[in-house]
Amino acid sequence: MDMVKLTIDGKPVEVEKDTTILKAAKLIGIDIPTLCYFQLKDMNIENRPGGCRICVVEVVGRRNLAPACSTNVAKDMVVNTHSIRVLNARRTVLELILSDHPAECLTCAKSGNCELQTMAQQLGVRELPYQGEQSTYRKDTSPAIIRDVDKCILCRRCEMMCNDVQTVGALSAVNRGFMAVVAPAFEMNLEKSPCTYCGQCVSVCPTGALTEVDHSRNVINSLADPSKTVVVQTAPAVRAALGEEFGLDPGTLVTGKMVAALRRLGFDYVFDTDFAADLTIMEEGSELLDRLTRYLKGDKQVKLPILTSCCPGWVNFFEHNFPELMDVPSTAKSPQQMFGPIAKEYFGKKLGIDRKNMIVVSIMPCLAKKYECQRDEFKVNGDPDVNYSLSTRELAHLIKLANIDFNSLPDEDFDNPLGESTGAAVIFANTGGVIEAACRTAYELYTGKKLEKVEFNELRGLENVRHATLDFDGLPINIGIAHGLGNARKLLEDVQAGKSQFHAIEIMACPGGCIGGGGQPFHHGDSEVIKQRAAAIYREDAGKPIRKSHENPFIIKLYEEFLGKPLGEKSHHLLHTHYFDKSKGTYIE
Amino acid sequence: MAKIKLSEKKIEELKEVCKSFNNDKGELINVLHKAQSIFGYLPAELQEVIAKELNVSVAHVYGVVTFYSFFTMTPKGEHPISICLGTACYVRGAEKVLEEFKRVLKIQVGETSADGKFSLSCLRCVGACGLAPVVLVGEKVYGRVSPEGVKDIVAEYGN
Amino acid sequence: MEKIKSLTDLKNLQEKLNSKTGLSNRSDNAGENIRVKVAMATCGIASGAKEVMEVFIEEFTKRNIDAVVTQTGCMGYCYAEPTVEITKPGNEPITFGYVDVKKASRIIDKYVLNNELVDGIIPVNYETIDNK
Amino acid sequence: MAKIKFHFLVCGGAGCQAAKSEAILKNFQDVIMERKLETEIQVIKTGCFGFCGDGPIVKMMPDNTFYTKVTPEDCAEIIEQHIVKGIKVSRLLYQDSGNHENGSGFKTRGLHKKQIRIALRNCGFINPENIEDYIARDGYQALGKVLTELTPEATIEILKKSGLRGRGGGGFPTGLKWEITRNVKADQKYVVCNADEGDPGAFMDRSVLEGDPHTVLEAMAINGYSTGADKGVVYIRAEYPLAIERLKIAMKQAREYGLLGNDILGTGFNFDIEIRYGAGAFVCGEETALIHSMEGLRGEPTVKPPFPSESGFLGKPTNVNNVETYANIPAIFLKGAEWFAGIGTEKSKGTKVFALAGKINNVGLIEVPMGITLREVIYEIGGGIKNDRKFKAVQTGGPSGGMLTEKDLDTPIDYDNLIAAGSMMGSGGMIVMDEDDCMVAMAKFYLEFTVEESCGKCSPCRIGNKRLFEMLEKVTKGQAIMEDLDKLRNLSNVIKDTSLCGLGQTSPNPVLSSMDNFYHEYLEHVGDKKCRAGNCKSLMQYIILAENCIGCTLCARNCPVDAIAGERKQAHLIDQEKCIKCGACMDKCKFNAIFIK
Repeated sequence: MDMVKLTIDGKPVEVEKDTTILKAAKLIGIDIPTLCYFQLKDMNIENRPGGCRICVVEVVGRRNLAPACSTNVAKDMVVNTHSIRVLNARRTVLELILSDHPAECLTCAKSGNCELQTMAQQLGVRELPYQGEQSTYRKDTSPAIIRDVDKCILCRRCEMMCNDVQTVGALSAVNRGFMAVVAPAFEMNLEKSPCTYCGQCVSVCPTGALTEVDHSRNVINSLADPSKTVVVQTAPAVRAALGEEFGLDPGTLVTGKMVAALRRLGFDYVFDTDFAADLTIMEEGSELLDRLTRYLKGDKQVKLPILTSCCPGWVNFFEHNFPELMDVPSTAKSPQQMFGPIAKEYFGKKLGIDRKNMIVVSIMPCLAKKYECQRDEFKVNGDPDVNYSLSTRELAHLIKLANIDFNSLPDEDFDNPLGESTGAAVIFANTGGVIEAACRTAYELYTGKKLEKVEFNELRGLENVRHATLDFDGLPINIGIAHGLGNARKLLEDVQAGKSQFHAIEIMACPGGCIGGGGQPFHHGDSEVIKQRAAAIYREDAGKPIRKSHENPFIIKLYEEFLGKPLGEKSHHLLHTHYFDKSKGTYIE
Repeated sequence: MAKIKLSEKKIEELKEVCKSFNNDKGELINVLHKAQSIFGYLPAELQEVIAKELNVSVAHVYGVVTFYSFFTMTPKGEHPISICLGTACYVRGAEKVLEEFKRVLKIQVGETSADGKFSLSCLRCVGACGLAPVVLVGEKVYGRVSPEGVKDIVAEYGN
Repeated sequence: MEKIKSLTDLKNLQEKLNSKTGLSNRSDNAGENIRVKVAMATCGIASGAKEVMEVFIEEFTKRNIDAVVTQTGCMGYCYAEPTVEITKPGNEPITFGYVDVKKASRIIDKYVLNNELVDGIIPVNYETIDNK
Repeated sequence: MAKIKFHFLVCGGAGCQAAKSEAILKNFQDVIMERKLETEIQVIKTGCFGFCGDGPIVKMMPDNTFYTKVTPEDCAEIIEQHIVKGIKVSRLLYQDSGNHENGSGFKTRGLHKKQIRIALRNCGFINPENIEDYIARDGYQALGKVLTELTPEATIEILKKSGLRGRGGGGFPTGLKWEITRNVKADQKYVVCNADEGDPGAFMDRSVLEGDPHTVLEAMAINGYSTGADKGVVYIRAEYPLAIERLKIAMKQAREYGLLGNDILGTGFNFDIEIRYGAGAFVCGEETALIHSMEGLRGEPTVKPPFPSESGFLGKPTNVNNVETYANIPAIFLKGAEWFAGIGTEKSKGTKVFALAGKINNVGLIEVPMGITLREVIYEIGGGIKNDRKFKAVQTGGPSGGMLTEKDLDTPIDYDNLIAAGSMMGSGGMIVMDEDDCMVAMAKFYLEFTVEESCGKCSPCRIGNKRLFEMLEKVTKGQAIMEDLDKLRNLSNVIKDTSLCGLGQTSPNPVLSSMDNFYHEYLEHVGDKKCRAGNCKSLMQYIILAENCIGCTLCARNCPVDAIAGERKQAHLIDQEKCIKCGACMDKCKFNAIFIK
């Protein structure tokens, strides 16, 4: 390895030759401020347009200032990161950015989480000497995401996420110069675009230009309405991240406190999406087994691989991009949407509550869920199975609004019957988790043998595309896993070309799976946060007394009392869905 | 955005254009040039077809179209008038000529007259600095244009 | 056209082009003919060089004058476009500026036929690489 | 009809006219009439000889005698001596001072010339649509020589020795650039010709492509051979239809003649060229932006390194040179590196083509040796300032450059001197300004251009230039305060210091340069609310001088906004609120009753 010696702020440092000044400085405790630069190290995601120019530093002998994020070190380089020249330039550049940014901090959804705000504080901007015209654009509200691009600072992170990482292509830099901005084609609404609502653009936006649609007010109103029974379900990934909003370390599990908080917020029943995840395994796992068995018997009609369908961003993605593969994914609804009808048609009916009087709220790490619960096929006479989907961030906001001191809450348990879940359901939050959970059940159902070691370590990890071959008692089962839609596209293209060797493929739209979802607390590019959440999820699984979905006693009871058998008629009606070709969609009417 | 509804024939023609560039997305700008020369402008529909043929996102195509000043999404007038605002023309009074065109045609830069006859745009240097200030009507170049001469130029095209 | 297959071929072709028979087909040296070159770069054309060139061709045909009329690039005298360079056998080339359609006829009358100069001659104001 | 025996060619260039050439013409005519020589002598008014320092000039034909500094009083003597007696008037004879000895190899006809044409050597000589014209003038001989006699390394060595620097603006040594590309190992390399001439007021590249397209093709092939590329791309402005047309014809002919394609001249060297079109983005003059544009993307620049020579078009090593740079190259190989290096100054070799425009008599394309002074360019070649106004400044380098003033008139023009003077060579636009041009308005003009052409990728350029423009607008409207001038300077410096690419790094130059040279004009705009050039409309008023106004009503009738009121035969008055300062009234007034305050 070629090493290079240089000096930064008078301190000598020796680094590998292709290191940037930014990274070299970090090694010796010098944090050069950045704005457009963004990195999720463990997912190979990097945004380095060199555009904001906040990270400029002085390199002795160089004519102009150098952007630390995209300038490599060189032998005997002498770098100064805080000379008068640098400080003046850096502050002036920030003043310029602020001069084209609405001064709406007090009412901005991103206030407190805004990287631009933090930067202004950090650099001590106290007035704006350069003022003038501000670029303004139309506001755009979609079912999940709000674009207020007046606040866009053109860091291009969202564009990178949408195109390079997710290959969705909903956003692009458009126009030029002062009017340049990131937008969908023809600057139309996001709703007209192939946007999947994965929310990754929101999760990386440094400002309030991209935010989620906020449903917390609707939820507050429902809770205040005595005629409504309000039921809440919490997705597995939420419990591993919610604590971050209250200053707890990433990876702190707050399941019990979360339940307690929800109860104090006034929800009538605090249930768990994990229950529905177990249910998903029953249906999806059975479908896998069914297709597999038929395939092994030589049925040429059967479609393999089977693709998971719990992720609404992913569903949107293949509806837009791979309409010809619509019969390949499992028809099983996502856990959120399985929960809805079970709550309203089973639990509600048992209690004698009319579905109109039951409000189902979901707490999700996800923004696509906001869209998913509004899909027409998930409504009965206009009444949605799931009324509102809140993000982890919105829940934290609700808790704060209700004056609840989260950290001092006692741990409480979910309500029954829809609160009971297994370890298999918990790991739905991580990439590889759904397929692992499915395999735990499928193995036992297929082989009739007890699975001694429930952890399939070969399915875990953060590599973009993973594959493993599992031994189902002599039958090799090929599993493919992708997280991030760009990675999914690669697997899909193989399926399309008939080259796929897999029996089953799990796909999650977000990096890391739901733990890295668009509705989670902002990780600000720290992939360690995502790793800690993943670890917490596996800890939660390990601590569960039951770790296979088919062993969940309430699931067994649900089938006995209500559903009959997996893939049965009732299941088909309530728990399965179909897909729509959205590739023909056009921006213009 | 209203749909103009391209005829099947036009769409086929457009697809042929894309094909002639091997549907290579690297040729996007060449394709757009060709498309604009055929259709006169680049309406949204057309960009959607091109995006599909070249297998790129529509947003990408739009991003490229809006980056380059040569590309336009609005139909130009029957006689597009361009005033050169290059430096040589500027110092020889091109601004006054532009003002006069705006006054005579009662349109702003980037607009098309109500009867669709004239549209007004500015450009930077056609390289005929010796004739500054220079005005183009369609492909025809008018040199040494004075504000007084503006009316005559417009009159040539029957207005 | 047969492809040029070697440097020798290229040199032979050049020699041929510069020989007497070659010259008659060339625009930069007309040999025995009167030769007219019209500067037809963008600014020339914009100033009416095309029309001027047509006049020369028409008039020469009409009056049965043996002459070669060709286009060439920018001569650099943008202020005096259209510009036309005329070479009569045995004479230095002369460049006329501000040549409009009327003046083109006058140049034929006066200079081409009678060796009289007309106003608007542009003196060559540059040096170029020696052509051998 | 008697044949004319003598022609007197009297310089009628605007520069000489100022120096009494009209009177000379008249005197000649008078003497000729007097002596009844009108059938033998014809007096002709000519264009500029490009030697105005010695003007007015009279050339006697057919004997090619040059008389310099001729006065009207000399006319009789010239006719008496030269024509009647056949003796030349020795005191007026042109003397070559020998100060500008350009070495051998130049055609000199009569007067010593200020211009030397290397890049433009064939422009205006050959038919650009006929490859044989080019071949007859040594076309493709340089390529032949390189392919048969020189290794790629030796080729680059010659180019390095010639001292040729990039003519696109930056002035990077061309040979060195080639060498860097050559030294990168790759399975595929490209050479690119940057013909996206976007500097408003520059048209040398267009002229070369329209007048001599083969020279560019030949040079690109030489470039391909020495860097190891077999593909070339010309990136050309779509706004240049004629240049594109001629380039296409040239490419077709070169292929037919086997001078592009496989096994060129039987040497086994393969090279072909394709065209990609620009679409109206000045920033695409920047190499990385140009390459993105060639790839079908938005023409946004990226941070260098990596340089295109390492990773360029389609990720492959790419050598980008501009048209004028290429146009010099065949000549260098034909005449040798030493010959080329013998022209110009110590660090800037050869010639530079300038598009001379603005308030100058001889607007045109000129090619001058490096080291020539601005004074020579303006007053000799350019024939001086139009309408005999007072010279104020020359803008070089376009939106990236700066103003050169009176004090720079005798500075030899080369890359380094221009930078030292606060401007730059740029691509070769040279705009002459006179006392009627407001320097603040000029800076604003360039900033308006930059704002329009900024790609928007980096914040200092995207927002900073907009703010600069807005502040300049305040100055020209008389709304600025003194503090704004300090802000202008700080902001300019920060934009230069922090912008991503060359566009932003140079865009404040017109502001800084005009502030350095014409700070008093800024002060006047801000402090006195005055524009001395009478250029800034907001700062001027049209006033009717009551004692001169006879009340003819002509002005009132011509006012487009009815801002002039007054009874017939009474002094009129302009309503300053309504007045749009179009100047129509002043143009119409026959009694000098309207003036600008």
